[in-house]
Amino acid sequence: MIGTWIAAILTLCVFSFLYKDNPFYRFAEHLFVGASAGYLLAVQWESVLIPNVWTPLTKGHDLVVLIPLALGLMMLARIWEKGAGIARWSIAFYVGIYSGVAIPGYMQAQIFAQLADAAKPWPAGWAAVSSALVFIGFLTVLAYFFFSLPHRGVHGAGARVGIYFLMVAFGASFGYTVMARVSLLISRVQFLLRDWLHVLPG
Amino acid sequence: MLRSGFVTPALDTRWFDPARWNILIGVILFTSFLVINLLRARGRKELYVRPIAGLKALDEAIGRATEMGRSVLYVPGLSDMSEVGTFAAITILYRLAQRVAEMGCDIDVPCYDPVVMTVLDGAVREAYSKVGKPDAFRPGCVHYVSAQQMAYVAAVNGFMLRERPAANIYMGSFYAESLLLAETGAMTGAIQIAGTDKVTQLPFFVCACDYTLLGEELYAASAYLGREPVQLATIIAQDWAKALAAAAVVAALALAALGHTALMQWLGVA
Amino acid sequence: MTWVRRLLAIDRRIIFLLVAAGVILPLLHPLNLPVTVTPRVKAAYEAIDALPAGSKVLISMDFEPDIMAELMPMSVAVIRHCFRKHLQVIAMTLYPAGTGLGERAILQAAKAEGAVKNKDYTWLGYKSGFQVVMIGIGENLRGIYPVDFYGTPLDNIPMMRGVNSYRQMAMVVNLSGSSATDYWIQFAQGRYHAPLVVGCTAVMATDYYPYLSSRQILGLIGGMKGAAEYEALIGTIGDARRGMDAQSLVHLIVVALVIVGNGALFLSKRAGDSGGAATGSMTR
Amino acid sequence: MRRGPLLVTFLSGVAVAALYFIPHHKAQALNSKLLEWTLVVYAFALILGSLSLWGSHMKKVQNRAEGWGFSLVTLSSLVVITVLGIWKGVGEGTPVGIIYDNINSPLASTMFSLLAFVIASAAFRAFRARSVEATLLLITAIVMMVGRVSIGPLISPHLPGITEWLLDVPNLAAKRAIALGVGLGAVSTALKIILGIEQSYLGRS
Repeated sequence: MIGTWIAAILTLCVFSFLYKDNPFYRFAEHLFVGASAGYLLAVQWESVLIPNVWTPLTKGHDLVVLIPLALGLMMLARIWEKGAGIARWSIAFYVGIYSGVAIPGYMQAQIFAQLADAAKPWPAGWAAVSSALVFIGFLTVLAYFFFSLPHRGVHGAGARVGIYFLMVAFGASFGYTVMARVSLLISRVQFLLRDWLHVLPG
Repeated sequence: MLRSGFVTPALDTRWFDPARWNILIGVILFTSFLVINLLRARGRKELYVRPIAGLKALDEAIGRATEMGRSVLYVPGLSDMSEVGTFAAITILYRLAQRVAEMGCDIDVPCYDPVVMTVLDGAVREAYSKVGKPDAFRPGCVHYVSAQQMAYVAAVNGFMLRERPAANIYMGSFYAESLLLAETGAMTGAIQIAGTDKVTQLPFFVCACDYTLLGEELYAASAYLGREPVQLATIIAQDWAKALAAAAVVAALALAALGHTALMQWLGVA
Repeated sequence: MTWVRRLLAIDRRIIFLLVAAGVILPLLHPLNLPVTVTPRVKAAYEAIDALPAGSKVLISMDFEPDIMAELMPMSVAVIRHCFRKHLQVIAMTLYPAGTGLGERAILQAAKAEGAVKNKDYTWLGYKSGFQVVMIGIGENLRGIYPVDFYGTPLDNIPMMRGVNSYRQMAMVVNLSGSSATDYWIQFAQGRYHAPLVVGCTAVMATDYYPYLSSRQILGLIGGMKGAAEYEALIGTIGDARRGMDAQSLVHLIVVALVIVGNGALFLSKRAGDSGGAATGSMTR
Repeated sequence: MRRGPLLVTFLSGVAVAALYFIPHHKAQALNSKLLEWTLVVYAFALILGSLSLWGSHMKKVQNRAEGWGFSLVTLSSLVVITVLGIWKGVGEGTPVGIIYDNINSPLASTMFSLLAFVIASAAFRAFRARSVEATLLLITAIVMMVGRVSIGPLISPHLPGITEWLLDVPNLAAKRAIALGVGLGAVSTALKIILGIEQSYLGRS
């Protein structure tokens, strides 16, 4: 019960932000920053530092773990002014790994998967009109994104049509999203009315 | 009909996955485009790239902040290094911070990811010393806020309403919180410029911000701001790749219409 | 024309009050409007419905409390459907904050369908690492999850015997509100070719249409409306369907506001006022 | 002082990119091992971040800067939950688990629910027929909003079909072109970093 009261009061503190910035919102904000930072530290301790570093080192005597441990400590060295030079090595490793993951990853999921789908044969009949429109939209929006060509002449016209496709796409996405946002508010109101004030059925 | 299961040898000992030929060729092609354009850029002073409204507005925004004696807020996105949009946010801030240092106005960079915080702190220090003002750098202007999405947004929204920065700049990977940040910023009357590679968030930035960099424009931004021919060369390489991609789709469709579906298969195997 | 100019710049707080009323009133007095099932949700339902009894289904509930509104009723509906089909659910999450939610969804579904822990479902809980976990499950599940959430080694769980990668799973269902879905497509489906059904927030759904048309995913449940449709498909009245009435009202309020705004703009233009200088991106 | 780290970025980047193409089980084991190492580096970076958070709020308290009372709230909740979480764990039923369900979780979902309010005010402000593009955006959004709720089919049976078409055709076309551009931009950025053309991430101490 106390938990529900605490949650309900914090919920109202956050809603007060809609009226204007006030001490209640400011309290909820600072509590949230501290609590989430603490929670994430504890989660990292329990799900990374212990299973991936402490246990293999002490129980498994797995010396390979010293490498990530060293990289981690080098990152931590940044606390001291002169430590930044040392931390640069683990940043270089971290950035290198994820750049390496990104190149084939984006090439497959963002580029080739989309190209393969764009190159699919068009179905017969009326659906072909839609496929043709998708094809035209695809090329004209691409035309808009060319950097080394000015938006003039045929290319300019193509880019203009591309902007229209973009606007329709954004309008569709925006309109489609209203529902998702409203559902978040619905569940908060359900919490206040059902779990806290008990005025809702079920 | 759902396939009952997929048989791969218990321990795979192949040194190359033939199904990934097209990805490998794609990477090799793109790298060659990049290298060719880098060599072409060596001698040339100026390379033409079309103007992007949002990037011109960045200078206005910093100028306005300096006149009003208020700070610039830079939000580097809510993701870690596994999203390349975060790399773009880093490279953009490095060049933006040089302008801020020249103009002498203040900048605040609340960070979501702790690794990004350490990187950005170093990048902003580098920017300040590059324009010859290392002591103007305010330690703590780049600071970690929270790696929890909504705790981060709560803190940044509170900051916007209290400190009232003159310009809010959102660059990088954003998720559902984009509109909450941008609409709060709009309430304070700040000039707002956003850029994200996350397609789902573009509609909200377009509606709530004054200028928005769409998808790929985020990646082009750092080259635009730096104006170095070497950087602009990578954008031209991207244009070449886009032209090739469009041509490949047109060719695959044309060939498929004539009955040869080889190119289409080749694109699809992954 | 002062009332027109005042209309153009309504105080935000009046709009906020209208939205609040639009949500609270229908919850207190439900309207029970009909739910139409769309093809993508039906495809997801049929992909799961076609699985023979006893098949293993990996369900990854990668969402945190801030988006549980859409994904919690969706998770409960999908898991109840699996239990009804006597499928064995292996559940996990890639988010630390999703641990409590995932467990609550399973317990709620298990109570409703009479499913038993370790026989009908296994709750693996949270493991950090995103791609690392997905690749790990493809190579060696026990390397990532040596024990389940409650500390029981997988080998002691009857339904987990012999299950050590996607190869022993008939279906992967990813319910997520973030880029986790992209990685599930890239790794579980792309690299290990596991059949994949996706449930996500309404805002993300539009971006996964290309993956549905390229058959990278077999079905797509989008947002609370998708959850309401799934509830209708398995014949239950959950939070999703109760919420749909409030959705209809708020959507109409927003549409009315937009129409009023444009009406005022039209009148003020006719009265010669420029309606504010157009600066910046396309909508200004 | 930069040559070494640049080499590390190059080697680790090329290694992981190459491992994508090598299905050999030893290669894949190395690949997941490298990714696992980044988890450890992230954990230490989080410690560093939390110390910087602690430092900035502690300074505010010591100088009695404006709003230092609120900083005390952040400092105390940070310490209490970190210590309790490490000592007793964070799962369901642990003290931190209970705190999470009654503080972090409601705060997060309530912050999120604010989006329902701001999406209405943003729609009211942005959907103005000022130009051709803005009008297209406005009309599509209204059709989509009306078409997707239970009222939609009552207004016209074709409306849900139209909303589906809007998502299947113009939205798909534009999103596909943007995704392709983002893919190329991302690969280009990653390549620039691995090849050392872009070095801003190494910064200066």
